[in-house]
Amino acid sequence: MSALLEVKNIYLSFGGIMAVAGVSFKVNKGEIFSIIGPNGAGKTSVLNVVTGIYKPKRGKILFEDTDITNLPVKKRAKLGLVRTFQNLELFKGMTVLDNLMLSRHIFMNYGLISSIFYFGKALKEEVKNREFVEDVIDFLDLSAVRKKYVFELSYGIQKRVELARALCLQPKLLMLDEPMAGMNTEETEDMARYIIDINEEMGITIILIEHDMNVVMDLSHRVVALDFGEKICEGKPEEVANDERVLSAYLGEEKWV
Amino acid sequence: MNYVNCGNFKTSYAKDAAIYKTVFSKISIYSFLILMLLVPFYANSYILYILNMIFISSIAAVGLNILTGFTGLISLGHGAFIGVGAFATGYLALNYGMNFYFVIPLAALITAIIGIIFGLPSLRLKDLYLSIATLAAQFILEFIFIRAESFTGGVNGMPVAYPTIFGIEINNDFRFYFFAYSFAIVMITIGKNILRTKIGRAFISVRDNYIAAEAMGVDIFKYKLLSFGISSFYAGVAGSLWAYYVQFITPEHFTITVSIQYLSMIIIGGLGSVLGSIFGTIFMVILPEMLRHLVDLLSGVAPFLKQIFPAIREAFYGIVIILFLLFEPEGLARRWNLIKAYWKLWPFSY
Amino acid sequence: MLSIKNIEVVYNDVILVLKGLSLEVQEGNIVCLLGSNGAGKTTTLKAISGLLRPDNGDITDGEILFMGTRIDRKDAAEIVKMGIFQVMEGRRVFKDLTVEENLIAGGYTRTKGEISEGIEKVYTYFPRLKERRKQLAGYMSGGEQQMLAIGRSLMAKPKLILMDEPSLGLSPLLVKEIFKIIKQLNEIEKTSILLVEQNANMALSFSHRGYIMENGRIVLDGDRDYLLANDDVKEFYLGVSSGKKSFRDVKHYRRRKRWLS
Amino acid sequence: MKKLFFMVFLIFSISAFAADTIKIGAIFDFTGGTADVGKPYAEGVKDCVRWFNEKGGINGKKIELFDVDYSYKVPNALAAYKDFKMKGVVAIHGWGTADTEALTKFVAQDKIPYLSASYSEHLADGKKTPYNFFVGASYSDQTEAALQFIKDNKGKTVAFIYNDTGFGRSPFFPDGENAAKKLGIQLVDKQVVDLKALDATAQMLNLKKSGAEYAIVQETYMATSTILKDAKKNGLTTKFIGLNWTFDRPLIKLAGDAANGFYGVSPFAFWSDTDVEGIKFLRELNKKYHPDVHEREINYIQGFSSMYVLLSAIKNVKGPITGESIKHSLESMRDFSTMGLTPPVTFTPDIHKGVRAARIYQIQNGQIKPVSKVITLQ
Amino acid sequence: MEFLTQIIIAGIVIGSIYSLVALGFTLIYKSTGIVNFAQGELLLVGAYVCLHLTVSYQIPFIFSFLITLIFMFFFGFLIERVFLRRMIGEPIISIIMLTIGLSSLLKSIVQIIWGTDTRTFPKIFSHEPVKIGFLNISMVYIFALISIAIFLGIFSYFFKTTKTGVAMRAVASDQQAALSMGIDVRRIFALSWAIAAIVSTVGGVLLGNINGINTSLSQFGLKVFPVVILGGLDSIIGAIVGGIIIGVLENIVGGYIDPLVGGGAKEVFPFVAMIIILLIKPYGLFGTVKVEKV
Repeated sequence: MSALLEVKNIYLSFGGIMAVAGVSFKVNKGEIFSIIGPNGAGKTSVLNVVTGIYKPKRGKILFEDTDITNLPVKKRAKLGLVRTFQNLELFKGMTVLDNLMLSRHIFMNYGLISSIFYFGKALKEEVKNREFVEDVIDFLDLSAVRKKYVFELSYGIQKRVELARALCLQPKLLMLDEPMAGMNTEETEDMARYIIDINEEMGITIILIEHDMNVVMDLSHRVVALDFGEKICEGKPEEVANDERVLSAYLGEEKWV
Repeated sequence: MNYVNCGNFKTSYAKDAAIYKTVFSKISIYSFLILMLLVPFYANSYILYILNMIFISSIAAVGLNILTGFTGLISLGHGAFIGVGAFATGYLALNYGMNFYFVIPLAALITAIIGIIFGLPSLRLKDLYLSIATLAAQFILEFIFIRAESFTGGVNGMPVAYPTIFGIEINNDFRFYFFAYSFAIVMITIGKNILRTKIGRAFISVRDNYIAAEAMGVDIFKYKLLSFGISSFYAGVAGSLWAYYVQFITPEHFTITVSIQYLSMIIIGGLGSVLGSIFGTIFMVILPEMLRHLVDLLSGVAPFLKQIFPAIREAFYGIVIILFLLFEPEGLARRWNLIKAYWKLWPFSY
Repeated sequence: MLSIKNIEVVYNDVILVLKGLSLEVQEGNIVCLLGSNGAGKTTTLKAISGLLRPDNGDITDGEILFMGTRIDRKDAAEIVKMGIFQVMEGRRVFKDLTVEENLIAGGYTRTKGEISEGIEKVYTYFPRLKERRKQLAGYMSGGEQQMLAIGRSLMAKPKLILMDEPSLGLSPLLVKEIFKIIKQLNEIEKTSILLVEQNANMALSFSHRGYIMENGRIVLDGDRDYLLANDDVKEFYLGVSSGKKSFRDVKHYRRRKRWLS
Repeated sequence: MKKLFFMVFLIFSISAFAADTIKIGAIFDFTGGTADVGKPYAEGVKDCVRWFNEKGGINGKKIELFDVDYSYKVPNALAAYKDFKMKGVVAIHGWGTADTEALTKFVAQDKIPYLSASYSEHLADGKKTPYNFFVGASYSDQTEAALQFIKDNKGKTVAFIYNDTGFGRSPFFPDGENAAKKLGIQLVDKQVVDLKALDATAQMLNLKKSGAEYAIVQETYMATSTILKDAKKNGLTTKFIGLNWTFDRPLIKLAGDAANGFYGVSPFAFWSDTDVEGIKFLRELNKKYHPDVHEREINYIQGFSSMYVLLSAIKNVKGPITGESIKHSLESMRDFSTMGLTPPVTFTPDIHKGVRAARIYQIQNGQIKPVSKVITLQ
Repeated sequence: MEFLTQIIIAGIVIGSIYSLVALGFTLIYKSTGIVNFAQGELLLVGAYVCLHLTVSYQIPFIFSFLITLIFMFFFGFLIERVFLRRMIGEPIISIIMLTIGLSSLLKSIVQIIWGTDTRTFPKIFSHEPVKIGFLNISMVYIFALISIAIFLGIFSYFFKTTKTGVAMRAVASDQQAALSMGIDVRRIFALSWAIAAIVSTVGGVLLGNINGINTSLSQFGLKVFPVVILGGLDSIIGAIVGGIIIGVLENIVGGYIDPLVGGGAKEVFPFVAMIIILLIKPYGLFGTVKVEKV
C-alpha cells in the first residue's frame, strides 16, 4: 500500500505552549487510521494542520506525494482532503439539502450569469449534483430530514448530516473528529456502521479521532497515540492498547496513594 | 415558501428546486402580479408615489439583504452605494445622453465595482470591524459626492432627464409605476435565482460558518466580494431609478440615515429572506405616512398631538425597531410563514 | 453534603445531556467523576454551580441539594456564596489581570479583610504565585495558571470545590504536583472536592470515592479501592476486548427509496 | 396585502376630504438638522395664515394649510409633495435647499408655485426653475451687499468662510468671487468650517496668516459661534460679516462676548427694529396669539413675510385660483410692501428672488443695531 | 511652529473629549460585548439634564453637574435593564440595530422635552482665553483637560484596586469564569452602562459649555468609531490615546490639507485613517487580538 498522506515532523505552538511537537505518521490508501490520546494531547491540532486551518511551525504535509504544507484551506477540499468537526460546524441556517449541495460547490461549473437566469448550464449542473447528493442522503438515511433546517435536528442527526456533507465532497481522505462524541449506544453503532461502509464500499481512506476506545479498537486498521503533542506509539490496535506508555498516558504513570 | 402542500409529489429534481412549490401558489403569485398592473388605473398619484417608492426601495433592500442577511456582512454604507448609482446615472445620462437601458446597467455596474472596492477590507475584517469599515465607506463616499464636482455636480447636485422608451417620456407617476414595477420584478427574480443556486448557498455558508465553508472548498473571500458586488449592483439599480424618478440628485439624499433606514427595513422584514426585504420595505415606507395621516385625523380631537407629533414619530420609529428586535427578531417574513402554515391546514389545523 | 437526585439537563430546549443522573458527595471527601468525552461530566458540574443557564442549558427534572438546601434554581452568584466553587476546565484565568487581581476577583463574595487574608493563605500554598503577584496571568505557564485557578477558588473559602480536569494539558510532573495540592487542601482546609478527570487512575488514587458516567448517566460507582480493583474500569478506558460484540459486526438495514417528500 | 392597500386607501381618502378652501401645502423642519431655525420659521408661516383667515380669508375662502414635518429628509419631502398634489394644493411653502431642488422639476411640471427659504441664486432664475420663488435676497446678493459694505468702509481684502454643502458654497462660487473682483476687493482666503464644528482653531490661524480684513461667513448659529470664539481666542483682527442664517439672538446666546462686533447681512427686519411698521404689527399680533411669547427670532419674521407675500399674491389673482394664475400674480408684483419687514418685493417672469436689497447690522453689547442704510443692488 | 503648536493643542483638547465619549463606548463594549450606537444620545441626554437643572432650577453649576452624574448613572443602569439585557447573546446586527433604535428613541424624547432650538449654558467659564506663552487656550478647554485627568485618575483607581472594578475587568476578560466566582455578571453589565452614561455626560456638558447644545450634538457618537478602532475596541487606554491622536490628526489635516483641497478633509479624514488602521492593525493599537478556534 502506498501512503496517501504523510505527516512529517510537524510542530505547532500557541502562545508559547507546544500543542504539537514533532509528530510524524503515514496514512495508507484505503485504511482506517485512528489518532488517540487524552484530552489536550494535540489530536485536533494535528487535524487542523492537515486541513490547513493552522500552519505548522515546522514540518511538512505530503498528500499523494505532493507538498501541501502551504496550500490554502479551500484548495485542499478540491484535492480530496475533507473533514468533519469536533463541535458541529454545520450551516445552521440552511436545510440539510442545501448543506449537502454546498459541498457540491466545487463540482458545479457555472457562473453568475447563468445563475441569474437559472437555466441552461446552471439548471443542468444543479440537477446533476442533486442526484449525487440524493445518493449520499440515501446512503446515510437522511431522506426524512432532507428539507429540514439543520438547527431543528437532534444532535445525533446533525452529526450524520456533517458526515454526509463531507461525503458529498467526494473525499479521498476523510478525517473524522470525534464522530461518536455525545452519542448514545445506538447512534454510535449506526455511526460505526456508516464509517465502515464508507471505508469499504466507497473505498475512502479515513482518519478517525475518537475517545470511545471500543470504537477505535474495532474499526481501525492502525492507530497512533499522542500525548503532550508527541507521538508515543503507533501500530495495530492491539499493539497500541497494550503499550506501556499509552496505558500510563491514560491511567497515570504510577499509583500514588 | 418552505411549506409544501401534502399530496404533492415531484418527479424531478428541477421541479423540486422551483421557487413556487405548488400550482396553487404559482397561480396566486402570477395573478397577484397581474393585478398589480391594474392598480395605477385606479390609484391617484400619491398612492402611486408610495408604490413607486416601495418598488425602488425594495430593490435596494433585497440587495442589502443579500449582503447582510444572506452573507452576514453588516453594511452601514448602503445609502452611499445607492448614491453612487444615482450619480453614475446622472453623469452618464447628462454627459453621454445615453438612454436608460444602457445607463441603468452601466450605473449599477459602476456601483458594483465601487462596492467591491469597499468590500476589500472584508479580506481581513469580520463582524463588527467590517461594519465599521462600511461606516467609513459611507462617509468617504459622501465626501467624494461633494468633492468630485465634475462627476456629481458637487453640492449643487445634478439634474437628471426623464427616461424615454419608444419615444414615450416616463415623466409621471403613472408611467413610472410600470417602469419601476418591471425593474422590481426582474431584480427580485434575479435575486431569488442567485440565492437558490450555488452562489446563494456559498453566501449562507460564509454567514453561518466561514471556517467550515472554507474547509468545504468555498473561496470565502471571493464570495464576500461577490456579495458586496451584487448587493451594490442592486443599490446601483435602485439609485438609478431614484435618480430618474426624482430627476434631481444632491449628496444630501444619500446620508447615513438612508443606510440605517435600509438596515431597519431588512431587520423588520427578516434577515435572509427576499420576501422579508419586500415586507420590510412596505412597512417602512408606509409607516411614516400612515402615522402622519393618523395624526391628521386625530388632531381634530387632540390638537396638541400635532405639536409634538414630529418627535413622537421619531420615537415611534425607534420603538418599532426595538420591539421587532425584542419580540419578532426574525421579522415579518417569519410571521408570514406562520400565518401561511396556519391557513394551509385551515379549518382542520390539528 | 451535596446530593444530586435524578437530574435531567437539556441544552437549547432540545439536546438531552444528563438523563437522570444521581450522585453524592460526603463532607470532607474527594469524589471523582470519570467518564469519556461528551459523557456529561462538565455539564454535571455546571448544573451544580449554576453555570448552565448562560450556556442555554436548563435542568428540567430532579433536584440538587447542598447542605439540605435546594440549589438547582439558584443563581451562580448565590451558589458561590453558599460555598460551592467551580474551577473551570482549561483554567480560565483572567488573562489581562495580574495574579493578585485574579485572586481579588476570586474573593468577590468576601469582604475586604477576608480577601487580604485569603491572598496570604493562597501564597502559602503556592509560593510561586507570590513571586509573580504583579504579573499578568496570561503570560504564565500552564502549570502556574492551574495553580492560580485553584488559588482563586480558595479565595471564596468554599466548602465544596468542583474541579474540572485540573490535569488538562499539563506535564505528568506538574499533574502530580497539582494533585498533591488538591490532597492537601482537602486535608488541611477540610474542603470537599468533586473532581472530574480523564486521567482515571491518578484521579481515583487521590479520591475517596468515584463515579463513572456514560451518556448522561452514572454507570458505576464505589469507593477508591473497589474501583481500582475493578477490571471494568481499565476496560472502560482501553476497551481491551473481552467478548464484547465488535462494532464491525453490527448489522444495518437500509431502505432504497427515492421520494421527494 | 390587499387588505393593507384598502386600509391605506381608507385613511388617505378620509384625510383628503375637505370643504371649499384654498389649499396650501407647507414643508417644515421641526425635528431634522435645521430644526432650530425651522421651527420659528414655521410658526411665522402659520401665524400669517391664521391672521389671513381671521381677516376673513381670501375672497371669502378660508386658507387650509397642510403642514408636514419632513425632518430634513428628502424622501419625506417628496412624499409630502405627492400628498399635497393629491389633496389639490395650489401653492407650496417649502424649506431647505436639498428638498427644494429635489422638487424643482415636479413643481414645474405640475405647475405649483413653490416658495422656499433656500435663497440659492440658481433657484431664482424664472426660466430654469419657473415655479420656484423665494422672498428674500439671494445668498449671492447678500454677499454682494456685504462686499459693498466692505468697500464703503474702505476694506481691501476679504475671506470667505463656509460649510461644504450646497447651502454653504452657493453665495461664493462663482457669484461672490465675481462680485469681489468687480468691486476691486481682493479675495485672500477661503476656509471651510463644518456646520457642526466644535473647533475652528486651524481655520482661524490660517485666516490670521492670510491677513484678511473682512471675512464673510455662510454658516448657521453653531458654527458661527465656534468661528467667532476661536477668532477671539487666537487674537484675530478680522471683522466678520455673516449672511442671514448666522445672525440673530441665538448667536449672542451661544457666542457671548465673542459675538460683539459681528456684522450681519439681513434682508429682513429684526424684532428689535421697533420703528418698522411690520415689526410693530407683529408684536401686536403675538400679544394676541401667543401672550407668553415676548421675543421672536428673525426666522419667524422670515416665515411670516414669505407667507404674506404668497397670500397677497393669491389675493390679487383674477379669476380662478390655480398654480398658474398664482405664478402670474407673483410675477406681476412690483415693489410690493411687506410692511417694512423686507425691502419692497418685486418678482418678474425672469427673476424669482423677491428682494434685491439688504441692510448691514452689527451686534453691539449684545444688541442688534443697524449700521448701514439699505443697500440696494442692481 | 507656533501655528503647528496651536493646532496640536486644540487637537489635544477636542481629542480629549473624543476620549471621554470613546471611553464610555469602550467600557460597554469591553464588559458586555455590545456596540453602542447610542453613545452620542447618552451624551445628549446628560447635557440637557444638566442644562435643565442649571437653568430651570437655578442650581449652581457644580451641584447640578453632580446631580446629573448621579441621574445619568441610574439612567444608564435603567437602559441596560430594560433594553439590552434581553439582547445578550443575540447576533451583532441585532445589537447594532437595537442601539440605533435606542438612539432615535432617546433623541426624540429629548426633542419632546426640550425642543429643538440650540440652548446655551449660563456663562460658567470665562470666555477670556488663558495665555500660556504664545498659546491661547479657553477656560472650558482647560477644564475639559482637568476633568479628563480626574476621570482617568478615578478610573485607574477604581479598576486597579476596588473589588467591583477588578470584577468588571474580570467579566470583560472571561464572562463564564467570572460567573463561576460568584460575580454577578448582570449587575456588572448594568454598571458598565451606568459608568458609560456618566463619562458621556461629562463629555456632553463640556461640549455644551463650548458651544451650546441641540440635538445635532448626538452626532458625536459616530466620531467615536475612528477613535476606538485606532485605540482598540476593548482597550481603555486605547480609547484615551486614540481620542487624542484622532483629535490632533484631524486638526493637522484641517490646518494643512484642507486649504489645499478646499475643505472637508478634516471631517472625513478620521474615517480614512480608520480604514487604513483596520487593514494594517485590525485590533488597533491596544486591542486584544482574537484567536479563532475550531
